[in-house]
Amino acid sequence: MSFKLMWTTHKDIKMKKLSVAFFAFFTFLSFPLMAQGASAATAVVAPAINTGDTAWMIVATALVLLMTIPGLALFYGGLVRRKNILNVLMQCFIITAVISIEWVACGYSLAFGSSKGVLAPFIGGFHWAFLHGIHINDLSPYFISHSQPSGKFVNGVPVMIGTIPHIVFILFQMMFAVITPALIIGAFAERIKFKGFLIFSLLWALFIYNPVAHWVWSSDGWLAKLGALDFAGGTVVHINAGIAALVMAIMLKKRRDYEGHAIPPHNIPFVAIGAALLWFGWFGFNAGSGLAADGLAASAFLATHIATAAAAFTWAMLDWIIGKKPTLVGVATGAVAGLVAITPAAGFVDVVGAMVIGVMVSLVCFFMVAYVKPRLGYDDTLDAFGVHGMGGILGALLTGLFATPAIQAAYSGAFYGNPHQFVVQLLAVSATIVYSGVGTFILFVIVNKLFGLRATEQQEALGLDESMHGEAAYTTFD
Amino acid sequence: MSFKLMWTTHKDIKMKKLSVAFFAFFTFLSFPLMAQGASAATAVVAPAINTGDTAWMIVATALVLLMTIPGLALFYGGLVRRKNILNVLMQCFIITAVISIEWVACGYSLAFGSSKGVLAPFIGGFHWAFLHGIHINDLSPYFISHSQPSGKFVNGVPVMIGTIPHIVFILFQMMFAVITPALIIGAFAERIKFKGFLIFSLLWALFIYNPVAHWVWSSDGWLAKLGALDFAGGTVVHINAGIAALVMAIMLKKRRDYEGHAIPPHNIPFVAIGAALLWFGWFGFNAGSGLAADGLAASAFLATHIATAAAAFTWAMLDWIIGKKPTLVGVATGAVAGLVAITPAAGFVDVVGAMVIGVMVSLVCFFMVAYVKPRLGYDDTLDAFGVHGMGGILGALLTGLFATPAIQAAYSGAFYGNPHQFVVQLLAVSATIVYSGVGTFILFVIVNKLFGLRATEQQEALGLDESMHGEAAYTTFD
Amino acid sequence: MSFKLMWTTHKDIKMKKLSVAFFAFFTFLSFPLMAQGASAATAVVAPAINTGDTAWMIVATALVLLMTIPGLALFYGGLVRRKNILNVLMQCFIITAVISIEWVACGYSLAFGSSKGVLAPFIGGFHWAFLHGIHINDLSPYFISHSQPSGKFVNGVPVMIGTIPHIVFILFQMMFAVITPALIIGAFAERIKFKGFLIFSLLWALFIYNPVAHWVWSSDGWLAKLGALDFAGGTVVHINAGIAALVMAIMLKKRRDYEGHAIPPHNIPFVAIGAALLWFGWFGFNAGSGLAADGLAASAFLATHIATAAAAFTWAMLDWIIGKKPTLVGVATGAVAGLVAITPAAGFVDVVGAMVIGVMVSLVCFFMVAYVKPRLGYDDTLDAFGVHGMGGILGALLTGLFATPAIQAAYSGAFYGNPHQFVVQLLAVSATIVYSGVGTFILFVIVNKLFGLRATEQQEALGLDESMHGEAAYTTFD
Amino acid sequence: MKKIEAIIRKSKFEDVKKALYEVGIDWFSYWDITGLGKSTADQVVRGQVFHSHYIQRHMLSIVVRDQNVDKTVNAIMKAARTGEMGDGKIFVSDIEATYRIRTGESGPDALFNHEHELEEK
Amino acid sequence: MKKIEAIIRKSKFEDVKKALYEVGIDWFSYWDITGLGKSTADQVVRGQVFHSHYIQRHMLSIVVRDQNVDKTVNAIMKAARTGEMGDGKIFVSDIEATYRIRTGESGPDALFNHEHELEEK
Amino acid sequence: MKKIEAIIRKSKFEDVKKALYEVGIDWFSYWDITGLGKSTADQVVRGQVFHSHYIQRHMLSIVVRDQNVDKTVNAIMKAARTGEMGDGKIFVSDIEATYRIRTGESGPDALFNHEHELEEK
Ligand SMILES: Nc1ncnc2c1ncn2[C@@H]1O[C@H](COP(=O)(O)OP(=O)(O)O)[C@@H](O)[C@H]1O
Ligand SMILES: Nc1ncnc2c1ncn2[C@@H]1O[C@H](COP(=O)(O)OP(=O)(O)O)[C@@H](O)[C@H]1O
Ligand SMILES: Nc1ncnc2c1ncn2[C@@H]1O[C@H](COP(=O)(O)OP(=O)(O)O)[C@@H](O)[C@H]1O
Repeated sequence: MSFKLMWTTHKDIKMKKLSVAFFAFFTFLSFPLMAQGASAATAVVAPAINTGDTAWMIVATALVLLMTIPGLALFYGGLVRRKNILNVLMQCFIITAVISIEWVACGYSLAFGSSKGVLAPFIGGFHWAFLHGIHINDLSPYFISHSQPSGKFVNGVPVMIGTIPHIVFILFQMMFAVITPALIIGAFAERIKFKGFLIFSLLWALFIYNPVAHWVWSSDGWLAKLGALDFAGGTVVHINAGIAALVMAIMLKKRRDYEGHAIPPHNIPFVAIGAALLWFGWFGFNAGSGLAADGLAASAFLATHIATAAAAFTWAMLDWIIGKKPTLVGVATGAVAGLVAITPAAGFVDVVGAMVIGVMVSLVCFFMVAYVKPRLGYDDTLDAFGVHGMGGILGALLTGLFATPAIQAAYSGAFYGNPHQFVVQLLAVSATIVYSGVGTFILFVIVNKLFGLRATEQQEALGLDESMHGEAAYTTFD
Repeated sequence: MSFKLMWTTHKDIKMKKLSVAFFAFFTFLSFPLMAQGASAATAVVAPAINTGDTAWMIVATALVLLMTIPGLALFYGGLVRRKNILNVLMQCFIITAVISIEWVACGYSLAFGSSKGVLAPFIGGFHWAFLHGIHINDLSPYFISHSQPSGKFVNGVPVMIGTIPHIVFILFQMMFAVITPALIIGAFAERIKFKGFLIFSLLWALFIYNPVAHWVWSSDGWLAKLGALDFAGGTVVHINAGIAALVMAIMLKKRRDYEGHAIPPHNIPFVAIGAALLWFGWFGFNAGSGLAADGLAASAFLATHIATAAAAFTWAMLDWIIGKKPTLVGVATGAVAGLVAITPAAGFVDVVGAMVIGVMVSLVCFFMVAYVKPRLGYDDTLDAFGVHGMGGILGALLTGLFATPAIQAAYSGAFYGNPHQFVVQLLAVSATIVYSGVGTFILFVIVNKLFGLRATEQQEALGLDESMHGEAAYTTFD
Repeated sequence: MSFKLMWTTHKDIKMKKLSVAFFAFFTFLSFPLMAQGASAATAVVAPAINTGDTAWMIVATALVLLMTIPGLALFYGGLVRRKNILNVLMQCFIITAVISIEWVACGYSLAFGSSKGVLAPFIGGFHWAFLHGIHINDLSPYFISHSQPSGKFVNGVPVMIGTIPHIVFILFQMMFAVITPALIIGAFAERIKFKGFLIFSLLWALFIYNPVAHWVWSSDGWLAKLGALDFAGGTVVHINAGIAALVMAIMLKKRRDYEGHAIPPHNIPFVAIGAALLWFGWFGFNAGSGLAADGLAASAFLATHIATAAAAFTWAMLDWIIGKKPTLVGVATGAVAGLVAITPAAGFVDVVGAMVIGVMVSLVCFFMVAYVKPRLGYDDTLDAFGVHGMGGILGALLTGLFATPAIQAAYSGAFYGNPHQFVVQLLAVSATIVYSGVGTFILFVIVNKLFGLRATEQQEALGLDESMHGEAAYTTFD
Repeated sequence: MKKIEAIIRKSKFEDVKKALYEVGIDWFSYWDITGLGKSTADQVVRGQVFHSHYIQRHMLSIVVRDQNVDKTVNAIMKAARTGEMGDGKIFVSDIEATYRIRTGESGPDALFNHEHELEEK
Repeated sequence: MKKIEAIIRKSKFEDVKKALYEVGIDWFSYWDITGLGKSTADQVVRGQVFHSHYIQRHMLSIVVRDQNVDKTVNAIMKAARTGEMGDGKIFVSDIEATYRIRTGESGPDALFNHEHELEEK
Repeated sequence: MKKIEAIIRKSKFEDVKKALYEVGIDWFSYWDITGLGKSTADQVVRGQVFHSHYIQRHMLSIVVRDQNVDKTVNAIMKAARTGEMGDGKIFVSDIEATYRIRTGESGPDALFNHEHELEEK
């Protein structure tokens, strides 16, 4: 789904779109319901910030940051060995710093801005570089369920605009751009050089994340135009990062002491704290993706929570039946898998759809992680591909089945009479897999050549904390 | 207090109540003050979501989840021994998963739905099972301080409705249903079988939590009709869980190596993180219980914070005077006791009332935990009864004394000229104690018979992490 | 900047100010833009709570609490040795409890209330002691960007009032009063007596924090009247605490085993969690300081995040170049330094200004901590002065350079044609340094005389956890 | 005097403790060690079974007078046994001198409290 | 029987482990220790270089039959060496008796698995 | 060569460290152990006093040449003493061989740095 609701539903109305403003008959009609008692239809009022929507979106933005640091950082950090936890935490922190700057420098403009000519469906331009021309009281040109007339008209049709400040939208999206490369860390943990990692991540954000975000979420994006649904980033975030993870895991080769055996997590309470903070923060991620504090946010929250609960429970049962005992690492992994899978679907499915997605993702990911990975023998340290990649793919496809018009009237999946949607989803998934896979491969080769990516045997044995950062996570004295 | 404000204040007005919609003269009058500049009184407007209230309630809901995982999980997990922490964390996670599903499946309907005939005051029906018939844009039929005309009239009287989506109310209440059985974990930590625990918790939620929630918070509930005040769950959550904890502690018998001696917490920083997150999340719990972002929420926030501060400080002083040194575990325990005691009172008392409640609860709980428990000799591992049970009882009774009309005009306690309220509180407390006590006892016997609840000597000595989950919290290598 | 926007911008309009209500032509004009579609200008409406602003400010308040516990507590606690972590956590908790009570007892009244005569610019009175006379539905007399006519007129000019409950403003400011003395802990960690610490902190809050807050943020304050800009507490919080930290570090003398060598942090993952929670919570601190959910909040959020990212990255580079390897402690320290420096500037600078401030603060603080401190030889255990003091001073001064009218039209710095602002900032900084320095010195002498502040050699060697609290953070058995 | 070092399962620690108290061993020290060997213990992480070479054990260290060696060894042996692989080992070595720091006493006397010993008799 | 105690760098642990397996040492125990000395290791905290007297090391403890002492010592020595200060030490002392808890076997027999030993031959 | 193992209070660690440096002990190793005995230490949790049998101690391990045993023992004894129950114990045992991993040196030579020793003289 594009963040611009309109054109996907009114593809038939041929009209020249402004790059980031929208014609909105339909939204217009639902406006009185949304605006808080405003008598909007009768008088011309200047478009105004909706403080409720803004309050929620500011918080949602902060929540998505919390997902990366310390959420994901602890989830991953607890799973590695004691000698490597700081390296993982450090990677999460430095990505947060660097990608945030990249985002205001050019990332936002490339992903959500517009360009001219043949490039338009594939990448934005640089007009918003360093947020040039974006003012403090500008309203967000992007919106989903809640908008207002901007006061401008095109061909006599009122142009709609969002209800939150443009800056809030930029910040909210920034946190997505931050967490995506952070997810890949799981694949190469315990064996990557820090310098190479840093350069790789920055290039990946620039050349892989920004275009894919443009395809799916910009009004000009080609996948958006095709009608691909991705409520909160199943394709852009999870498949994208998951496939990159797989490529990195294979290219970097196994850890030297991997020998086909997993290594037990060094601090499972940290894994649990991380998973809980991911769960908590994900409400910002998913329920925030409607860009408003309304029924759609509530529905996305519900779908997110129920899918996660179902996935966590299912994984525990699989552990119990197949692995003999239900494990905390299993429940935490299941919860994360559930969160991943419901991400593209959160704003489209009802509670039953969410439950089914939750159960299915744990079945699939458990199978991937417990059976497929060991057979294939690649070393995806913390199952970034197994959980995020597979979970994202599954979620994106199931969105094409379970999307119900009861949630957003304009969107239906195959089970609600629109099999075409499933085909579109399949196409979006495939395009992302190919682009992310090939792009990551190329970046790997270049960065590996120029800077080196694989830690030396000595560095790996000593632990990356000591060898890359000169620090030890825990002292044993005093 | 019922979440439906009206009928308790207008008991004299005989009118047929719709199960979940309300006549609201009084609210109607205060409406212009609440609605954000809406000219509601003059024109007929469709009832609309208030985005500000919704924004706050979405966040509050997430905050209450955070209380259970990782808040309570860490608070309890840090207090047990190293060999049992994962078991405690696991119990919190699996309860979150299972009770969330139970809640949409039938729990919400049983607790907040309505049934017919003699059962109506005691339990709801199944009409909302799997949230049947609840639509994405439905407004919450429950409200406290902030409502609006629904557009419907009964006998010429406008029916009022809440300002947030119904789904948000369901989610907010779900998190209460999750944390309540999680609180009981403190009583039987370090010695329960995981399977029995899981089945017990589910049955307890179904047969104990749901009815008591219905009694106190549903518009049909018999305690609500009596006028029992419970702003955020002193009775429903804390007394209910606290009494169940006592019964479980006694029935399960002592840990085999308990021998009358407490066991020092294995990770006090985790206890502190847990306590801090409980404090933080409790603002959602208490200030969210007014279901709006208004003065009542602010007042409940203030009362909550001040009672907690007073209780934490008081416990530190008791530790200092009686135990020789002020301890961090003591301050954390005091803070939690303060949070518990202010829960039923948060929306009814002023800052002085809150302070007194905070001081008193630490005096009472310290006495319970330090003197009574050792004398009586039951093994309430983490003082779930001593803190939550006793704190809840004290808070519920003090609400009957300190409730002041300065906060909500309709409610006064004995110190403000309404001694009747204290009697009602006493009745509500007693009813909950009896029901929870007897019900928990019966569930214990059944589950113990069918599935077994007590861990074996070998399992207990080895630690439940290893014996129940096959995991070790911390590795000592690498 | 005073929280009362008006008089600083309209100093020329001679009018008798009510102590805490405001004339607001300018705000009045912008009102339709703010009020959510309300047709405010035409009809006389009672001033109403804006639920969106209130929702955001309730959350922001909770976020600022989270900064102290567990944010700062973990950040500091992870940096000390294993034998002292509980002491640090305990200090943070007890300060939270005690200062919260002090704040409702008299602190708020002293800081934000008004007094008569010559004292008026320096300290408030006791009229709001125990929140006397403040009602649940009162609106905040303080506001920044978002206000409404209060319905009262003075000389025919409408008096403006805020859009959130007064209680929310009190609570929000309470959390600032709590964290400020908590910051000082970093300077004397590992060697202070608990009793002396507690008394010192309370006196410091009373006699140092309250007046300085009054100077800068009260409408009567002399620095506010001079036009000093401090958006979220660079002067009041960070310089104030930082200078007190320096004085305490010098007066308390070095730790006995300091010998010019730093001591490695005992739990760096805790440092990282703490830093991440500070980052997260600081959005409440800074973006909340506009007291509304609007474009200014968004802009402050953006400036905060970008400055922090730039500072974290810069510190990592300095570590890499000068210290050979980029460290996690360095990145965390840089992030905190960035957060400190942007605090006074957050609501005045654009994204480029924020970036420059972030880079500069890491350069300055790194230099302080790595070169100046070892040379001078005082033992500021956790660099409370080096990071908060220096960062605060730098931020306050740079605000005088980088404040741009593009953010708030009324405020410009030297780089935008208003060199006078820099002089004012210099004055505010100097005044705070002198007052805090001298005041802290006097308090130190008194408390040290009467109660003793320095731990004995035996207590220090044993660790303060054991000697002050009788607890050990982690058990090594079971 | 002899030093008895025993490597035991964590799960048998409580039993061993009791057994030692019963034969009159008042004090002993222990710490966590990791045993590493070619044999493995199974562990399941995320459904994937893996064989860990690392096994967590307790190391007990007790210094006793010569006449107490046998009963101490026997007590441990009996209490720590499960009969399955991995029960651990006991090593006995010689201690040439012992000092009690508190009093400066040396030799076997440093190993027990006179008062205590007498009481027990 | 002899007890071989070796203090080694953490970074050489994997190498030592491999070396021990190669010379047929099936089992050993280790734990974390802190070495403390006048010499120092540099550490950087917040840009400030400081010299730590505390160094983290692994203590390995292996009890072997007399005939295996030399090859074990040699194996460790070779694998743990970097040539720089701080490589650590190996100490050999006498063990008077050894018991296998599982079976109650005592003496050198307690130290190896017969089945295993035979296989290897 | 002798191995000196001392079990001391954590609170006396700094004093012992200083005392050892003073008598010329350059290097030693230590780790955390738990002492477990019939005697107890009081601890207060949530106002409830309980008696813990578990006591946290440091184990110091120092291998010295024979001529240094006495001064080392004396240094520890003096520095670690508080005079109250629980001051700990010192055990001395024989070490048959010592190797310095860095150089492969063996025997008493492995225990000190020649350069260093000379300097001190
Ligand atoms: N020769 C040895 N030296 C040091 N530690 C040993 C030795 N043999 C066994 N251990 C320790 O004892 C533990 C259990 O011994 P194990 O040999 O598994 O018992 P079993 O003889 O019943 O198989 C191992 O984990 C290891 O730590
Ligand atoms: N005499 C000793 N007794 C106990 N431990 C020692 C002794 N000498 C060295 N160690 C331990 O060995 C570790 C490394 O030994 P070191 O002397 O640094 O090697 P090198 O001889 O190569 O300089 C030290 O950290 C310390 O823990
Ligand atoms: N025989 C022993 N073997 C091993 N450790 C011992 C022995 N006796 C004492 N310890 C250790 O020494 C510590 C303190 O010794 P303790 O006997 O309490 O000193 P004191 O003789 O002054 O009472 C104990 O915690 C225990 O760990």
